[in-house]
Amino acid sequence: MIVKALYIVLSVALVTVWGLTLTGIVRKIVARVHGRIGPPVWQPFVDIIKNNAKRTGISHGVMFYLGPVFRIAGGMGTFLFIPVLFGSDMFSNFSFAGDVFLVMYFIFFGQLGMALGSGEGGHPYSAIAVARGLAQMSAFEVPFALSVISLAVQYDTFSVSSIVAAQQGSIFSWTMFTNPLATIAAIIAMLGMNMHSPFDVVIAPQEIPIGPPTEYQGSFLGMLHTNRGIFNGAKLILFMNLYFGGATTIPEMIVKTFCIYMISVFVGVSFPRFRTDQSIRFFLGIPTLIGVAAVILYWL
Amino acid sequence: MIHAVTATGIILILTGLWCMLTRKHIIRIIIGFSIIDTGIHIMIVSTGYIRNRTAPILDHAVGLQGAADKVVDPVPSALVLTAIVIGLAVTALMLSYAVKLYRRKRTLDINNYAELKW
Amino acid sequence: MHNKETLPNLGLPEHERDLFCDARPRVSKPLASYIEKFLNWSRANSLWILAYGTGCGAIELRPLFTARFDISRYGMAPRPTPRQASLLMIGGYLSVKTLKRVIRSYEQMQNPKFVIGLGSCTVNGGMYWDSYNTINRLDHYLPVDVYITGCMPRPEAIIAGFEQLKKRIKDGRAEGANQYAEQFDWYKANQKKIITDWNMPDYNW
Amino acid sequence: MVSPVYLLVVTIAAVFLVPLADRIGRSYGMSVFYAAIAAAAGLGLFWFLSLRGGAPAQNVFIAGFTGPYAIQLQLGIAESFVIVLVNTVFLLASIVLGGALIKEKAYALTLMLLMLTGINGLVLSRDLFNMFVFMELLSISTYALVAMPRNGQAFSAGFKYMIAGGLASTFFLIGTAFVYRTAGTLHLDYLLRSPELLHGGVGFAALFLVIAALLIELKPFPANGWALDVYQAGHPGVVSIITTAGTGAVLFVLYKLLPLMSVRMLQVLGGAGIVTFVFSNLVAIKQENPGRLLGYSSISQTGLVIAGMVFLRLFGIREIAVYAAVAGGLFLNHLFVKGLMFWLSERVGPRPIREWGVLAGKPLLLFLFGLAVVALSGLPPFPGFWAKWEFLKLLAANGYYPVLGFILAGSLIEVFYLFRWLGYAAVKEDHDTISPAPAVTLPMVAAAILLLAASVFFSGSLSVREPLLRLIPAAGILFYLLEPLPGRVKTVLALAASGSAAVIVLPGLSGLHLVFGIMLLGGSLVQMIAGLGSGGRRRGIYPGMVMMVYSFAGLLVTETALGFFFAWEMMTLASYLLILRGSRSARTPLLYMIFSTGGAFLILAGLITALPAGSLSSAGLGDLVFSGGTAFYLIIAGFLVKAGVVGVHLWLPGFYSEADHDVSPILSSALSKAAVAGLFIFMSLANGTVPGSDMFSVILGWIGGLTAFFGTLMAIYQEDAKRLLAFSSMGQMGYIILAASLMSTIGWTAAIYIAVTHLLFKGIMFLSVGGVVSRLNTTNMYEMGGMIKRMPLSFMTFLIGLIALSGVPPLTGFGGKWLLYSALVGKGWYMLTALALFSSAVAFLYCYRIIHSVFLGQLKTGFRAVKEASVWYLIPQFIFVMLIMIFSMVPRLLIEPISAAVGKLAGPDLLWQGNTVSHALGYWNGTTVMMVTMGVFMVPLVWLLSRVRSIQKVKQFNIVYAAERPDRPETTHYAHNFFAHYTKALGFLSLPLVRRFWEGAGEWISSIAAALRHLYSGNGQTYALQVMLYITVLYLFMR
Repeated sequence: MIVKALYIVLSVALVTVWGLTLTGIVRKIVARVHGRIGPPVWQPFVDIIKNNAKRTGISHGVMFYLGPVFRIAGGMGTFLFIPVLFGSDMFSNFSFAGDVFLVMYFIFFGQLGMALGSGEGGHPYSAIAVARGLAQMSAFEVPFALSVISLAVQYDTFSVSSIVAAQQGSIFSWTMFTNPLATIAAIIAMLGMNMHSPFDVVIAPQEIPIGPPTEYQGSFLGMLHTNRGIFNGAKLILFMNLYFGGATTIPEMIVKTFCIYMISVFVGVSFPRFRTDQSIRFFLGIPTLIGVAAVILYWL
Repeated sequence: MIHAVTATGIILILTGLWCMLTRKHIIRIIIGFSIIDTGIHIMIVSTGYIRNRTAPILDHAVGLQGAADKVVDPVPSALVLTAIVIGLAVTALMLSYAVKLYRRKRTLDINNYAELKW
Repeated sequence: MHNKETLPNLGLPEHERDLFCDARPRVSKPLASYIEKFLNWSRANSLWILAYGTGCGAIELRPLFTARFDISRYGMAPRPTPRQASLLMIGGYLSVKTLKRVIRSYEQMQNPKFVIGLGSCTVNGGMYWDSYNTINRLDHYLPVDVYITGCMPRPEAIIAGFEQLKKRIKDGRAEGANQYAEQFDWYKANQKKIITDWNMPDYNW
Repeated sequence: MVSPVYLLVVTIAAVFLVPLADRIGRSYGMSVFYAAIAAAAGLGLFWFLSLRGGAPAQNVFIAGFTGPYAIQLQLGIAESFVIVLVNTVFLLASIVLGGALIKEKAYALTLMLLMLTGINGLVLSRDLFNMFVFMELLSISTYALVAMPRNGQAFSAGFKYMIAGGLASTFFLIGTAFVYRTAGTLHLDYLLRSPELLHGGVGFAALFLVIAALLIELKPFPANGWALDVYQAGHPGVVSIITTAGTGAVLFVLYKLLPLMSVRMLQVLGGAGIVTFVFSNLVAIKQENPGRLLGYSSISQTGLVIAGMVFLRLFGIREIAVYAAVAGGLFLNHLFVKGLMFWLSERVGPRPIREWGVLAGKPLLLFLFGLAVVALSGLPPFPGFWAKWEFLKLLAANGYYPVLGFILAGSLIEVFYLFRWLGYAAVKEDHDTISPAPAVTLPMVAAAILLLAASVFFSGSLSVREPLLRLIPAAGILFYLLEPLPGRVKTVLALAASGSAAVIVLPGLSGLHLVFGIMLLGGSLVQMIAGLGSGGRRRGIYPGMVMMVYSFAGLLVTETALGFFFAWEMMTLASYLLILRGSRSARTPLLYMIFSTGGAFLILAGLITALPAGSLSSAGLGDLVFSGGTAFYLIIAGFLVKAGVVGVHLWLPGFYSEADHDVSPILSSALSKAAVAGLFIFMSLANGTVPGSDMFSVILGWIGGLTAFFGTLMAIYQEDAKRLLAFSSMGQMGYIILAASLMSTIGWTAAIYIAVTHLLFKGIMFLSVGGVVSRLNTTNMYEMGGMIKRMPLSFMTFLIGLIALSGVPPLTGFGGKWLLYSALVGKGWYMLTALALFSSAVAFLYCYRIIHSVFLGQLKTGFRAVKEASVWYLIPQFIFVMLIMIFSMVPRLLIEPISAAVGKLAGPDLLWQGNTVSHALGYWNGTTVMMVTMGVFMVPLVWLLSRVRSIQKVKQFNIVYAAERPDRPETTHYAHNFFAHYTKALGFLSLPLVRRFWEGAGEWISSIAAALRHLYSGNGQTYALQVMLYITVLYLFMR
């Protein structure tokens, strides 16, 4: 029991550090693409410390107060139901508590809490951003769901660990190669999930300042930034497990998640922003068809 | 002879019907109805007629003995008597309706009494 | 304690007073010195800017984010909401109208918060000093940490100003927020002298 | 026993006595008049009782001859039955007419008495010519009485009536003459002994003319325009006699002649009855005048009675009891109801039906009117219901399915216009009043009581075994009588009544029945507590409410098909009453009634088709035969209509949202489960016996999936909080149906699991929103906002409900989703899985929309002082919240009993390992998930709490607003047209195509009706022509 608790702390610490570092790295890379020097890699950590070091704060009410708590609980929870390393007892987390559907739905836990918290803030932009985010989410959920269904058909299981187990052996037994259509659909969905350009209308800073967290500051914001590390890490690990053969060692995990994240970053720096209705139609178009094709292919 | 009477009855009925269905004047419609009535009466009487027999009235000419062999079937005659009475009542009622209608609108054209419809 | 005191919010009509918080700003004492030193380091290296760019000085802020000057290497970044920003940049002259917005934005930032006045106009009104509508001296209304003079100051000068500010922060001298809270009544009186149609609460939380 | 002759003697003697007595004084004349009618009714009752007691039938020969030459009167059980009914209604109608008669001369009284003599004579006499005489007596007195209002309309109507009636008597007389000519006798008994006498050419023509004349007297469609004018123009009292007693007598004559008719004749006659029934109802749709509308309805009912007895004869049935059950039941129903309604129209006066809102302020009259409408529509517990069931059952047993279909279609139209009328009366408040008139009200009450007594009688004779079923209407009436009590007292009484029903019923149930019993009864019971939160009288809620709860109990307890259908119809009726009480418009209750009745008719058709051959009324549900398939599909289709699947969901949003705020939760959470219960009961009954069930599964699955999707999609566009929740219920019903269609262990477990959790969270959400709405008096979400500040407890419960609804772990909702997806993928329905996933993602949109618009965001200026919702609204919510938390902590407590109740079906079972539930594909440990969630929630919370001292609580306008201050809360709250971008992207999916379709269908039917009624040109001559043509066509068909 205590050992497990220790493992969990270790595991969460790992993903937090790696997630935030990854953000730092990406910022650096983006800066270099722009021809800038960019912030130091550890900048996300400094930001978090700075935010928590604010001496005052404001709160609009209980739900506003709890919003970031929900958010980070959602991030940590999502992470804790995903096995991080294949075959590692230390990093298996609580993956025995549920399968891929649990993870898919737990993702919503934090988003819902955040949406509620920012809603109590009373700022119209928060609500507008949430409306955009939810609409976009409902759309990219379709190709992702189809892709997961295709995997369930392919591997005959919903269990993330079993899906990882089935991809062991050679690089060619990764889902990426055995079920490329599902992988493509999921990756496109991931672009939406990560809210990078072209799907960043939710937090469009010039239009609806920063979106849902408009009213958040200080420790609240610090918590949200911490979560960004955890949650990003969790999502990347999930994708790694489902499509890229999982990982058996921490370096392997780091390399793979980095590569996966880079897809999102590349697309992000290359494309301008979609309007909400455009992204809805986009996700329900070609990506959905790819997802359907992936399901049908394994169905037949 | 019987057939002729029956035929007369039927012709009267048809005439009456034609009159009822084509004339617009209420009084004529009532007359048409009367004609039908008469036709029916004639027809009914004809159905009870037996050749060479007399009317089913038990008077001196017939006598009580063997009356059944001398008179025509009495039932239709009885029916006709009743029917005539009823026909009279109906005709009278119709005419009084006609009077009432005329007093209201000063017209007896049936087309003018179609305010209730659909 | 004067923290518990409430502000009268006389500028608001009766029925609107309940819509705004009426607490006074508070002085938040720094923590023990070694912790505060570390925290001040983080504050200095993560300056998030709320740029108030209605003056002509704003034009000189844009280059800061470009490859040539790139202030992101100092951990600085623009922030669209005052709630999350720690540095308010006043981009030039202020009129009666814009002063009101600046005050509101400043008060909505959280302690510790810093103000940089950009250009001569914030110092003494600059070339508009005798206009009926211009504010001549910013630090009568807000506690200014650093003035960057010039008309306009070049981006290099602005970066120098940032360095100055960081130094002040690290030295623990950038306590403008506490100063504002301590001398709140003085600042408020000055502000209200200029802004006659005061329709905000006395302190915009 | 008194000789039947006295029946005629009494009235004829009175004909002479009345003018004499009238000379002495008006009141003496009236006294003699009423005494004679009462004596006639009394005689009828006396005979009926003694004949039922086993006395032999009476035959009386007048004028000293024996048959066939004498005038013979026969009084058997059938005659006495008709006599007692007809005379009673005549008596009641004369009381209604009292006010009008007292102003007339004594002739009017004698005319009335002559009319009664004619009626009684028609019933009693056994030979054709006497029938003619009595018919003429009846007709002539009627012709004269029609003119009683003494206005132009009455005169012209009377004249048209005379033309048509004269033609009818003409044909009757000709026919009689030819019968005599061919058969040599007019006596029925002799004719019946050798019916072949009439089978030759002339004989046939003779019989045809007699029957055609009778049919014309019964006003068949379309040769009945004259009758409608009479109904519209005559005094309602007189008209009520024509349509009840007069028609009854003629119908009885037809009944006496039935054995003479050939099969062909019977078929055509039955067809004519059905045509009359369907088309008269159809034409009635466009009618605004109450008298004429009642006329159409009377005519249609007459057509149904004709069809009833003719088809019975056609099926070779000879037992009088069956005729009494079918034709007698239909006729009795028609008799009292139509009497009641005509008298009521006298009471309301010359107002078009749209202005019948004057009744809304008169509980007794409204009750009587409601009773009449319900009885006339063939709903239980009235005789019409039992009679229709028997009739339709016989039709099905003999393979007359098209006839069955026509009758159901006609009945549906009937339900439409009757309930539309009831809606006008109940919902539209009118400031006019109507003066009290006990002379009219008392006969109506008497008719209602007699109708109810007859209902008891009929329900008993049809052997409903379960005594509980009888309690359903009884409870409704009891609570109607308790209406004057204060609302809270009634709530407590209703809770006690429903609670005792639950206590009695639940222990006797097992398996699925028990699960649904707990859901329906327990769910309603808990939510009824909210009723204590509203003050005032709360008129009209509790009769419906208690009846509904008892119907739930009845549905689950009953073991017979009839009992099930009875309880189902009672449930429909009860819920209709509830929505009628709460709704703002007449449209919603009407839509609900139409669709519910349509669904119920599908179930009815299915049930009677599935009845085993030669079964009794008490055929058990277990005896039903589903091997044909059709019956099963019909029943399922019926339940789907009731569940509100996409395509037939038109009634749903209004129904779930417009009732009172403490009633809507019950309708939406509990009542909706009744359809699910029905679905499951019949699917388990038929499991494995229905051919082609794979295809059926797939179709049902897609229906469910699309319902889930479209329900959810429409929910996100709603501006009205309760409508949003209503559409959300539609979506959830879609999931349930989808899961049920899987026909596997996990699928059914999922379906019932979702049903249970939906009951819980939708109860919470509706109650919470109900509490808010009851404080704010608006349901528009954009007018709300910031309620979390004023109603924190309501917000808390709502939030729990919302998390459970959205399916986010760790609350119960996730279990439902997990089971559903597991079952779907296990079955190989991948596209449906994706559709369900998409729907549940879209569900987040409306979830957020409602909680934000109502509880979060800006508090509006006008609502700054509202209080937390009533504690009585909160108690049931907290009970449900506790259940949700328990089931979330230990899902096993919920899943295991459900899967035990579901039993073994196709597909893999669920396996348990501690708190981990698993199947072939996946696994889930709800308890661990809950623990982990709480753990990860606590850590950041503790950190934030440590910083709480530095945080200033601010007010709603302390927001970043582009450096400005917000102007007003109304302009700052983002709530209206929340998902504009979704409309832009996917708006084409939510075009109101279904509504357009149904409105188009309605428009078409209405146009047909409008076109058809132009047949009734108003010209007496045209009517005569129609009569002639009708007879000609009838002849061509019968030949």
